[in-house]
Amino acid sequence: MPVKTIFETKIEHVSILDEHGSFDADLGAGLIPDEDVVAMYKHMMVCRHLDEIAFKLQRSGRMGTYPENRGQEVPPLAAAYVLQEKDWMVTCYRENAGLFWRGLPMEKILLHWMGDERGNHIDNCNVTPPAIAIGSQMLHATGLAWSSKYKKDGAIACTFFGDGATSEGDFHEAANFAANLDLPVVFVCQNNGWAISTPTKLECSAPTVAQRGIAYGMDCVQVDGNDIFAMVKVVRDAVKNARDNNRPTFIEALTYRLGDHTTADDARRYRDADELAMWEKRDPMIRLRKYLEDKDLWSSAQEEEQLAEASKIVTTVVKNAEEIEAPTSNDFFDCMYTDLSPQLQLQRDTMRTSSLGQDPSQVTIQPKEGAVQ
Amino acid sequence: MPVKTIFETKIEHVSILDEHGSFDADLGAGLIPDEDVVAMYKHMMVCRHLDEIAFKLQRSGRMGTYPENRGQEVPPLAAAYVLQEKDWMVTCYRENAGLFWRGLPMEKILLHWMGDERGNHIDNCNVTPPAIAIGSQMLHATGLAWSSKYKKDGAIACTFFGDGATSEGDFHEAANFAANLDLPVVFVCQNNGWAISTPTKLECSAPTVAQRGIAYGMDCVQVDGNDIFAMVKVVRDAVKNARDNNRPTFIEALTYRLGDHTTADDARRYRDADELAMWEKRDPMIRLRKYLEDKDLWSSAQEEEQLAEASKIVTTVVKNAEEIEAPTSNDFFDCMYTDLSPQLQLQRDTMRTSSLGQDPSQVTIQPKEGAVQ
Amino acid sequence: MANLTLVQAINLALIQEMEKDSRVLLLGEDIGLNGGVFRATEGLFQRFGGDRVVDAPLAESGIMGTAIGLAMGGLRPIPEIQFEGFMGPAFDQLTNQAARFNTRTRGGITCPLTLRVPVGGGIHAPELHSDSPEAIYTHTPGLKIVMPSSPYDAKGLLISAIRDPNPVIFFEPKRIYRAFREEVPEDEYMVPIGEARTVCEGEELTIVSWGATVVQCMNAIEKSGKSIELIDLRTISPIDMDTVSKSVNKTGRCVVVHEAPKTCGLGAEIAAGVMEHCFLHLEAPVQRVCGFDTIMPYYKLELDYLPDEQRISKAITETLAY
Amino acid sequence: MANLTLVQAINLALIQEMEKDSRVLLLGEDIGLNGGVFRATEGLFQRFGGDRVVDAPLAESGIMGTAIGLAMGGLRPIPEIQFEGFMGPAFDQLTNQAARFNTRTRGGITCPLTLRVPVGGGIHAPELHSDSPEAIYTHTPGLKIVMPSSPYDAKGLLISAIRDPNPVIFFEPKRIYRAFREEVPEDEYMVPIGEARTVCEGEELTIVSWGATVVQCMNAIEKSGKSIELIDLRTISPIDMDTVSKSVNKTGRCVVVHEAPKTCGLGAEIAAGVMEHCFLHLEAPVQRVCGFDTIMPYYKLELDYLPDEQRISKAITETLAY
Ligand SMILES: Cc1ncc(C[n+]2csc(CCOP(=O)(O)OP(=O)(O)O)c2C)c(N)n1
Ligand SMILES: Cc1ncc(C[n+]2csc(CCOP(=O)(O)OP(=O)(O)O)c2C)c(N)n1
Ligand SMILES: [Mg+2]
Ligand SMILES: [Mg+2]
Repeated sequence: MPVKTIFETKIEHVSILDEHGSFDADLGAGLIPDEDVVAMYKHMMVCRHLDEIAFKLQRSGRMGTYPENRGQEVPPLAAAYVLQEKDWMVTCYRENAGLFWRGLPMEKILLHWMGDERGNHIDNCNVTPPAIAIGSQMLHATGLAWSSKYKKDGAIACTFFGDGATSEGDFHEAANFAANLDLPVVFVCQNNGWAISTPTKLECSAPTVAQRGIAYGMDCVQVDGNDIFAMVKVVRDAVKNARDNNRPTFIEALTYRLGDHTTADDARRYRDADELAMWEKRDPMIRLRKYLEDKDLWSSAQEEEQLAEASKIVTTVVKNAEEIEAPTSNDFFDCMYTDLSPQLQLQRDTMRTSSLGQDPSQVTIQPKEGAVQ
Repeated sequence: MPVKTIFETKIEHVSILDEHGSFDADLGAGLIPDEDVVAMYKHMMVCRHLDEIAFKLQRSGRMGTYPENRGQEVPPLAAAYVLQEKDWMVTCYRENAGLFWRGLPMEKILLHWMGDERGNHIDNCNVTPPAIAIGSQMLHATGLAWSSKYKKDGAIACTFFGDGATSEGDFHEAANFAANLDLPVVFVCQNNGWAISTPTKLECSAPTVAQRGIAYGMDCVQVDGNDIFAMVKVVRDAVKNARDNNRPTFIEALTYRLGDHTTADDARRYRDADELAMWEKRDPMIRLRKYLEDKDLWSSAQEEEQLAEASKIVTTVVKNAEEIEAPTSNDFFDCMYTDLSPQLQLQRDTMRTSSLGQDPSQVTIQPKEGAVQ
Repeated sequence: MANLTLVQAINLALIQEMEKDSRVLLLGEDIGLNGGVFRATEGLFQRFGGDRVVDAPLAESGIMGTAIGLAMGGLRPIPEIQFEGFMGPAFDQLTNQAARFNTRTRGGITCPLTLRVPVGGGIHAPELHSDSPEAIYTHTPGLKIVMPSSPYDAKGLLISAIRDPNPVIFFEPKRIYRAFREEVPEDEYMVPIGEARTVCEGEELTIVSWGATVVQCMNAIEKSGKSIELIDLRTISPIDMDTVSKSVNKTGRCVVVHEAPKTCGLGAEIAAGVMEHCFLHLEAPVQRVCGFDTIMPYYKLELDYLPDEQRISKAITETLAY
Repeated sequence: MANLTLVQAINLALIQEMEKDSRVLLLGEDIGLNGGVFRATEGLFQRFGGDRVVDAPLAESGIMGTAIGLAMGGLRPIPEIQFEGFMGPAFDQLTNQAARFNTRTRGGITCPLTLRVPVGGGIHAPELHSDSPEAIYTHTPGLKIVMPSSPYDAKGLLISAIRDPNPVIFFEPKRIYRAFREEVPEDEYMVPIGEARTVCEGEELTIVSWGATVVQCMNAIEKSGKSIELIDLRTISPIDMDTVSKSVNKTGRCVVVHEAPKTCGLGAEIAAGVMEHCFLHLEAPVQRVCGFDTIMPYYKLELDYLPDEQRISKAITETLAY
């Protein structure tokens, strides 16, 4: 046969709790224990409150540029919920809900955006600091997964990135390494419709972003990223595939950035009000609250109580972040290397780069005998 | 529906004149006029002879490292045959057969590998010099196609690269730009089974390399790259798609590197003799000669005649390449920029970087009055 | 004449060159409807349309590499990289491709493109938004590099860069995008690439700087009460050593000020060059006031890192006292 | 003791460190069955298996970026980039990621990895196989950089690099991979990072060099008949300015020799540093004998480009005569 089909594939979309609150029991029943759903909802409330406060801190000059997470709580939270402690979560900067679930102290994130590297010094929860260079972190996740496979410690890596990030060459290389070397990585693309002002179709004009993964022979799937049930399901499958088979999966989570790109951005310049309004109705918290209330797992009273609790938590977090002692310039010298070279020590101790300033004794050095002078 | 299929696709493989010499008339009849097939066969003979001689030149110390093209004549030749004069052909280093068909003087390629940039000074045939940095050239092709679209000159760009090159981030970015910006590019991957010692499955573990293109929503196809008919057909379709619709296509041409990676390589270290033997039987020239002879378009006498002709041509080419006057160091100064800065001019004229060497008058400069000395 | 900020002067130069030459087109992340994250391309999308002001996918190597192809195709592309910290992914295409085509093809293929990149610290930005990598590209033959320190020079240098048949990096010191205004002629004019500017003349010491730190140098000079000559390089590659060495041969003393780390920074080249050209006139070793040999810290400490008036003043005093 | 070439010494160091520390693994293009294009990893795949000697996909950023992940995961990866000309695609991961994790996380995440890269010209290779980019990485805080000029140093420096908890670039001067042999101890030993080696002592002039050009310098010194001190930096970052300046304070004259282009090369840093530390003892301006400010030409002209004995000799004579 001169023309024969040698490969066929398809992309599926998974949804369980849809934007109208209808719930698919076939897939969804028993997926997440009720108390966990409640716990996640409560957690999302705290995260969202922190997000609002962070925005205000920036606006009042108490913090630098901050990227709002609002609307994108579900994908990272679902992943954090599914992952084991030993696993790695390698994120970009809109995954607060997942990082906090894993135990990252909230003030770390505030400190980061307050221009303080101590926000990135993270103990014991196997997460990495915000990735400022878009696309850079997926390779680290692939390497971390590789290290686990090498050490046979059974851990996997789950990495998060935006739709825009899939345009970077590093995304391609990370996915290709993971697929070709059989590494346990879960790639989660948060397709939130935009990369700053650039719409997703300019980053990926294919019908789905999910099909990026076909290039590597990976399993790939698209999921409603505002649906905690669907998200948990697809991440669970992917994690299993990684842990049991050392195979990566590509997940496209459809979600939306309800705020501006960052506090330095004004999305009204490029984004239709209608689009925003439509997505506001799809807010993951609205449908989840409705679901819980319908099942009598949540009440207005609890909502108020949790709002108060969130406010209390966040107040403490902000206080901790703001009251940390000022960093000193020693910090950026001492942490360049694990050891300090004499040159760097001199710069640190004098806070000068000019040689006369560093070594005033030079002024009195005696010319060598016989020197031309 | 909680799980719905949102995208389906497949990869087809195209073959017309197979390795046993059987010809699919449905697809193949009338595809290429007989005299053109003969002309291409004759051209391949010349190219292959040049390749052999180049190898020998290297072995006898008359040329530097050289990458044999043997066995991979068909894909670039088919493309060059299909392309129009105004189109661009942006290649790697195993596309001699296509470049020569387009009119690139053969001595240019020899000069390049003889360590002489004049081999890269190319007039009037819209081809680029060998791309030494793997993966770098596809972006240039995308940019060239973009320039044509911008200028509305109706030209397209066809770019060639290996299976290994599809691992580079730049490949991804080139394909993604072409797809998202609707640019008339034809991407031809010569999958020759190896990237130096690395087998294709380590570069791309997906069932086909062709499916790389699915990531970008491009048309993609796999083709027998040792089959001139199938190659011409798929390139023709792709060129039409580019020219008429500004849409890129990804073509995976299955072929094989019959020689070592380059003259600096010894493929026996990593490649099975059996594999090589199998592919030697699939040599594109064997089946094409058989096809022509079966159709009475070619005879042993013509074969001999053309061998002699090839030898004559190549002898002249080698002579031209070897007899070119020696380059001078001025060349590498004068061509750094379109203009020559005073600093560079000084370096060029003195062939020194030491300031005393550049300006001996300094030795006699008089100290300024009152200087510390 | 209009009273413009540096970023407005850039915007004006872009408009005028686009009006004049249809081969000029822009590509970059968020430069279209959004007008660029610093608004340098504000209004251009509306004025010239999406074919000439092109929002690119988020891929710096792609931006650089396709710009090379556009230039090969006879156009005059102006790619933008959003912050200097994101030049990393474009490094290979910039240094191994754009910078090499002319010599690689012995003049057969040139790459007339102007890469615009905001550069430097001091704006309280996140990580990788405050670096000063100019020395790396100065060590790369085949590129020209400019960095204006004033609205007037910004317009004139950008026009020169766009018209130059070689690849030019146009670094835009983001700290002074809007720091002050200056009279800028409406008409087009060129500030020649390769010529430094003597900002003020003096007899006792020469300060060499460029970009945002020129402002700090001016302040330090004013406070010093000394007769100090300030040279703004404007062009970073090729360096105008003639102007620098003439000045130092006159003053006998020299301080170089830049934001980038000290080791292998441009200050080293200028110091070495001054020694070569002015050895017998030098009364003190050339002093370098620059970034420390550390990564630029996050913004809480960025002012500790950046050379400031105080550090410049000390170096002036010490060099004069030597 | 065995009489080894430089590449053999590297091979031996890799074997011994892999035997000793199971956290050490290698990744790179064609380093497995093929033993690397220069055979530096010959036999290692057979000896340690495909889990520890890993052929990577053809993607330098991928190699560098996954090596960072491996290091974060507690291993000691040794990535190889096949030629220095292909460091371009890895530039971002190397300079903006590997070099920055320690300071970015204030010591929370280190990147103990050793990047091996063949470097330099003189072997009649194709384009992009003959460059000397060390200054670019020296200008990048957060990396350590070494470059041996002898088999003995190669083994000792590589062992130090592998054991160093920071990211280290180990540049291998390919021109002298097999140029000569030297006695190399069987046992493991470390040559400390950060310490230059005084190859020979002298009173009249100091030559500073590193890598393959050290050999040319030795020849030129021998021919000169003068009393010249030769310093082989060995470590390029941090530079051992102490050893250099002690020597120049003694001799009063200095020549720096390197293959990379002159402008903003390491020679500039050394010249500037010498001026800072030895100003009153300097009897002549520091001279730089190095690559021209052009791209390294294709091999027909590479010997015109590379600093050779003759150019070094001239600089010696002129500096002594000054
Ligand atoms: C390498 C790099 N290029 C450019 C930027 C500037 N930038 C910051 S965020 C962003 C858009 C990211 O879009 P996406 O990946 O979709 O993530 P989102 O912000 O939508 O969550 C850009 C261009 C950057 N941070 N890093
Ligand atoms: C960026 C880069 N990395 C590494 C190399 C070294 N190298 C030269 S050819 C080659 C393999 C190329 O394989 P492929 O793309 O399949 O092309 P083929 O040689 O098989 O035609 C490698 C790794 C290079 N030239 N450029
Ligand atoms: Mg996005
Ligand atoms: Mg191949």
